[in-house]
Amino acid sequence: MRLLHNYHYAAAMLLFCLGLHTVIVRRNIIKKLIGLNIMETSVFFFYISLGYLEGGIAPIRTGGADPARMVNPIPQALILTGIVVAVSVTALALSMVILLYRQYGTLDVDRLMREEEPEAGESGKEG
Amino acid sequence: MQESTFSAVPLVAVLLPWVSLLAILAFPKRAEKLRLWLCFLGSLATFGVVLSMLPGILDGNIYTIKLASVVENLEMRLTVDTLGYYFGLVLTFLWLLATVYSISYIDHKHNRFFAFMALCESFILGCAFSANMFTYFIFYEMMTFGSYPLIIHEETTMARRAGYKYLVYAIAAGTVLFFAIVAHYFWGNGQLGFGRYGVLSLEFASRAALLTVFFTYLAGFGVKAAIMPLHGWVPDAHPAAPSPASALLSGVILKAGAFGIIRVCFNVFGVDLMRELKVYPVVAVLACITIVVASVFALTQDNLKRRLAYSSIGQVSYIILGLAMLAHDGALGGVMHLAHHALMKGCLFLCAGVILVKTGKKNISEMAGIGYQLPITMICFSVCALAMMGTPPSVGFVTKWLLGSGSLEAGLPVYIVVLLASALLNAAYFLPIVYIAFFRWEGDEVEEHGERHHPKLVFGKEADHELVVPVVILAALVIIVGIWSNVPGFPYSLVSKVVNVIFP
Amino acid sequence: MGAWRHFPIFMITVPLLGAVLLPFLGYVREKWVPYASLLPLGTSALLGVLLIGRIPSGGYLSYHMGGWEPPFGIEIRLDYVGLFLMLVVCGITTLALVYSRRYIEKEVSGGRRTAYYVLYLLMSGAMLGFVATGDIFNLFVFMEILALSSYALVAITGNRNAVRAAFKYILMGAPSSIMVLLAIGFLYSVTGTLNMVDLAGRIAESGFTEVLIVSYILLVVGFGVKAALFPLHMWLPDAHSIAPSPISALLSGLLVEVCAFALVRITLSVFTMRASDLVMGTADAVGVAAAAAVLYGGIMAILQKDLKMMIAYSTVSHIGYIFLGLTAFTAEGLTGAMYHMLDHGLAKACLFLCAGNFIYLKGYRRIEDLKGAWGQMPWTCFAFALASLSVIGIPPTAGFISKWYLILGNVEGGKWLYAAVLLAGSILAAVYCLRVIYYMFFQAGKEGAWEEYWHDAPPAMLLPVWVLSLATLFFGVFSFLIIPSLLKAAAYLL
Amino acid sequence: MKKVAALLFISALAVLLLYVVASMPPMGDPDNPTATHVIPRYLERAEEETHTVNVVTGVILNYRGYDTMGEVTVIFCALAAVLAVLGRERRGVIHGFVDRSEVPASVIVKTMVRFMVPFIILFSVYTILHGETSPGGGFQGGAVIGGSMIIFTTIFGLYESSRRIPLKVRAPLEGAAVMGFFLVGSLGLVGGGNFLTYAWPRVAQGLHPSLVVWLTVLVEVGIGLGGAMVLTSILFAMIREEEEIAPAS
Repeated sequence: MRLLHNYHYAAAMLLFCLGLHTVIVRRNIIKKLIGLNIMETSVFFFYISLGYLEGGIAPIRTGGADPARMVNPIPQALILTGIVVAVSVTALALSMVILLYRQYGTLDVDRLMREEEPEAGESGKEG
Repeated sequence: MQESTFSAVPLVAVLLPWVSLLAILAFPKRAEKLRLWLCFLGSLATFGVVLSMLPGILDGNIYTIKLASVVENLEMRLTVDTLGYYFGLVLTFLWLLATVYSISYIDHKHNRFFAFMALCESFILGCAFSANMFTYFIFYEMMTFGSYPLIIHEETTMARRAGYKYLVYAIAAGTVLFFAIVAHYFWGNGQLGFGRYGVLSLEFASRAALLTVFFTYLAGFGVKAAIMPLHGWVPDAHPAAPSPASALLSGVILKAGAFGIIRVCFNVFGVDLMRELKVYPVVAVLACITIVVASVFALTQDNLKRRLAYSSIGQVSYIILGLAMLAHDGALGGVMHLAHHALMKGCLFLCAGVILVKTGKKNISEMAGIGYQLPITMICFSVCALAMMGTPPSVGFVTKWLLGSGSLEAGLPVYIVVLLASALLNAAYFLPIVYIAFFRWEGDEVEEHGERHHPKLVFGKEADHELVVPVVILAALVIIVGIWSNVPGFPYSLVSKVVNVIFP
Repeated sequence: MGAWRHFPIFMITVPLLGAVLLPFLGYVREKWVPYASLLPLGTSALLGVLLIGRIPSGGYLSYHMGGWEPPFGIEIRLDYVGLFLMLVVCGITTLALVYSRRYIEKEVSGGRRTAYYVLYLLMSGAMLGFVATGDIFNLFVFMEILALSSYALVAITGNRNAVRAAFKYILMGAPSSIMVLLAIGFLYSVTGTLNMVDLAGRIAESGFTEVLIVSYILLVVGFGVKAALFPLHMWLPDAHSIAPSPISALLSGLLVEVCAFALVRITLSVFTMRASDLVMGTADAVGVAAAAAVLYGGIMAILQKDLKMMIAYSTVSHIGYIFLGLTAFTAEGLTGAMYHMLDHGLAKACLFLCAGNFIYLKGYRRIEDLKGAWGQMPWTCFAFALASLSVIGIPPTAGFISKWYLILGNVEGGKWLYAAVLLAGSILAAVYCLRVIYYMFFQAGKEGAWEEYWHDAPPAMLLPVWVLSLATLFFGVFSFLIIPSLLKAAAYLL
Repeated sequence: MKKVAALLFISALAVLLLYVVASMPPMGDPDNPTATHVIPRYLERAEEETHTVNVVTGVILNYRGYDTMGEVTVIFCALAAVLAVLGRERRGVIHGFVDRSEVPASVIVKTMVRFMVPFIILFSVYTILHGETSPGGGFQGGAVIGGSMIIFTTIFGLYESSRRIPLKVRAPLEGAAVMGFFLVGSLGLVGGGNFLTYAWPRVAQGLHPSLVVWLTVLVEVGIGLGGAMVLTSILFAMIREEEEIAPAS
């Protein structure tokens, strides 16, 4: 059973779906962001698992470590970037949440989106 | 025919109308008369330049200039061959007269009207001088949009509605046409140019494919040429537009569609392929239906310009019918009718304009006795009306004669019946106008000094010279061209060269 | 090999560096920021222009970052098409930046103005990097810079509708980025490489068909959201209509295009060899979605009352055009798609900037308010009309040329239905564009809605508008400058 | 209804993804494409080519340095984006932090934090500087500094922490990472290589290994400082309240 052998990947995929589900279904925008982060984390997990090597060691060349036994450093390097991106998006999204809460007084996405727009001509002028 | 020679003259001709535009842009607010006469000069210069090519064209020269080439087969090129030159000459001449006429006729928003007049002239001249379908389509579409402001110039509700209808028809037609050209390009092995005997052949494409191309072309151009199920915009647009614009619509813009069909039949498909595909009966039937039905519709109209518009629908189909005969005389008659009809219908619409300006009357039933108020105009009107019926000696007669001869040549005398029916119907809707204008003045009796009498024949109450002179010129030409058609530059001298090549 | 070899990397990094340095200027002389921000973009544009002719239409320029040869290091791989798009990006961003100064002064409050220019430069640089890169992970990185800066730029006015639209955009954009990341992970897991050329070779040999298909689907969905392909377009109309107009111009005119381009590249140069059995099924679905987009976008645009909303829906429709050109899988179709990116970019940017002029001067957003606009703002109105003609595809504008090739490409690919859809799309475009033009030119405005005398936008706002609208005309008439090379390059890509 | 549809969609996606997982190469197998294609060269030659012992750092800063440059741009972009949305404190005006918690931080917590923060920062400096020989690097170090600032700010408030890292210190350093990359990258050009080349081909035999290491460390420091400052600024922007409090004089 390849699926059972690849249980890391399977777990990552399930986590991914869980995250997506949270993003889609939850109405609280903070929870949506949490879902987003779950999705991101699942992908990080997936990447790191990709680099795994049976009985591998850290890819640091000290004391004559055998390169053939080292785990793959590329996914680690990539996912560092991924994490930074995730943090950045989360920071931006959170700051928007702060602003939205100040302006609408709610975190419920349905109420947010249903909120009547002010007169169309006005919207460009504020700020 | 000789090889084509490079010449910048076609480009100059196409660009000259822009002089008018520049004049308008230069003094948008000041020096109104000067500005308008500059527009006239631009139009005159265009006509002059086109005329200057006449000797060369009669010698069989072909002038060509490449504007741009997208890829090898897809280029924008202006080429003046005899057929294109013929159309170009007709349109610049009519445009010249319409411009003169407009100077006095248009009473508001001169700038917009003259600017778009000039633009349209440039674009249609581009159509006439196009070397291939690609170029033709480009100018054709620009012309479509350029003529919109002319139609809605009055800005009445009726004009807006007519303009809207025009746009709907034109855009749909443009789309179909676009498709036709892509299909042509695809199945024609990338040959979009106008060949002397056609460029498409069954070698590269199946019968069904070529039929598709043909009928999409027909539908695309048919809207402008007002072939019957596609004519809907014409009767609305003509009455709504100012008279000089109606004259141009009828005399030139409808002809751009017809000219497109001529190009498709002669230079894209070629006569042999048309015979092989057996499409001509369909076209002929459509044309016949249009001729008869449009004339019947014309009978029922009371609005003069609307009646003239229906008349135009029928008359343009003469051209199509002539082509569909696939016979020497038929083609000759059809193509010559392009000019003939432009002269006649141009004159008629300008007359209608004079009537509108002087008396404010639009409907025929109100026009009793108008022949006495506007004698010169109405005499010209009558001349053209008679010509429309095919009375000799006039251009209308030449057309009818040639078409009749062509139908005999094609072995289908049934066309003669159609032509005769059309002539009768023409008589039925034109003669009443003449009759009302000159012989029925009950409605307009005035009471003076205790007795009733009719307005006297008073000369000198005619409209401005700018209005009358074009009318008179056109009416005179209706006769002159009808009698001496072989004078260099007149239709026969040009068209016969083309047709003699195609039908040796 | 001369110094020009290094130009692409500087085209990308100079705007990014400029963005980093701009705040310093912001502290010292805030007034100079709008002018100074032109410098990096101008430099990029100049370098791009200098590159013209260096890249043969069948070849490419490969630049090895850090000197590491491709599968090991990151490669900038710039072919003719890529350079073409980079130039479009440079041109439009520069023009919209010129436009920005006056508009932003009015729309964005003081403290945020410097941030606006910083983000603007980041976005421009990211687009350039995004187009040029030859490494699929690097593509992701630049996509994220692009996405982040565009989220923030949509919200920059800080009013509640804007923030809400931006948040909606994030809620769709961020999961789509993650999908792309996941897809890259899948690709990496079965090929062990991230370089696009290397990937193409490895994919051709790889046996893991299921993984490849799913990663392709994920990529299509991921980039489809960013490019606003039909069922995934929900964020677009709000974001594009509420953002400040120069930003709308960039979003509509460039961002969706470069994302579509990324998908084009992934389809054609990553999944190349096995296009027939791997990609076709998905590509067919994309074709259907694109056809639906053309019609849906067009119809929705007709129904809109808000001018910018209408233009935004028109973008949805035109993205469909681009994808239909791609899914034809013919050189002509691809050429049409590429050329459409150019002319749609120019025309849409122009339309949005024109809409911005109306908002700037009169605060009018609704189409009805534009009745009689011609009397006061003739220059804006004329530019709008010209750009609309390109959107419709009337000759001789560039829109006509691209439509020509799109339809020809679909006809050659035997996709007659799509050709018909494209034609229908242009009819729809005619309806929604001509309505606005009709209002502007041929209807009388309400009493007091417009000044009696000409009072058009300031020159700095008219100049970009006119340059853009004349460019649509220019590239229509002089399409021969580009089309043959594009055709060759497209044939090479296929 | 919507929830059911979402659930169905997610389940379908899950099945699809699990199906893919089942057909993926087995995890941890040394014959996987991931373990055989590009990797061997990195693992075997990273030390001599990049002069970093930690291969991950070698990949991040050298082989795939361009990605990392994009990455630091992402952080900078995030900062610009957050500031664009929330706005930044004006120069010379320090913004008050209104402590809303019910229980004020006790003396023990305050003392502990005051005691710990220098050590945390010391540790982060170590992480940054040792990135090329052991696990760690600029990002990690920067994040740790950012974390220490979060702790400090939650306990002492914005006023205290923004006095310790005032705007005029933060602002120039926020772009340090991008500038560091650009600097090193351009130096590579001067040295005759491509952008981001550490070993300069134009100099005979390339640069001395220790110089390469110094360049690497320079970039790491840039990343660390830049990252730390960006995180701090984002934090300050987020917790800043609307009301502005004049500095206590």
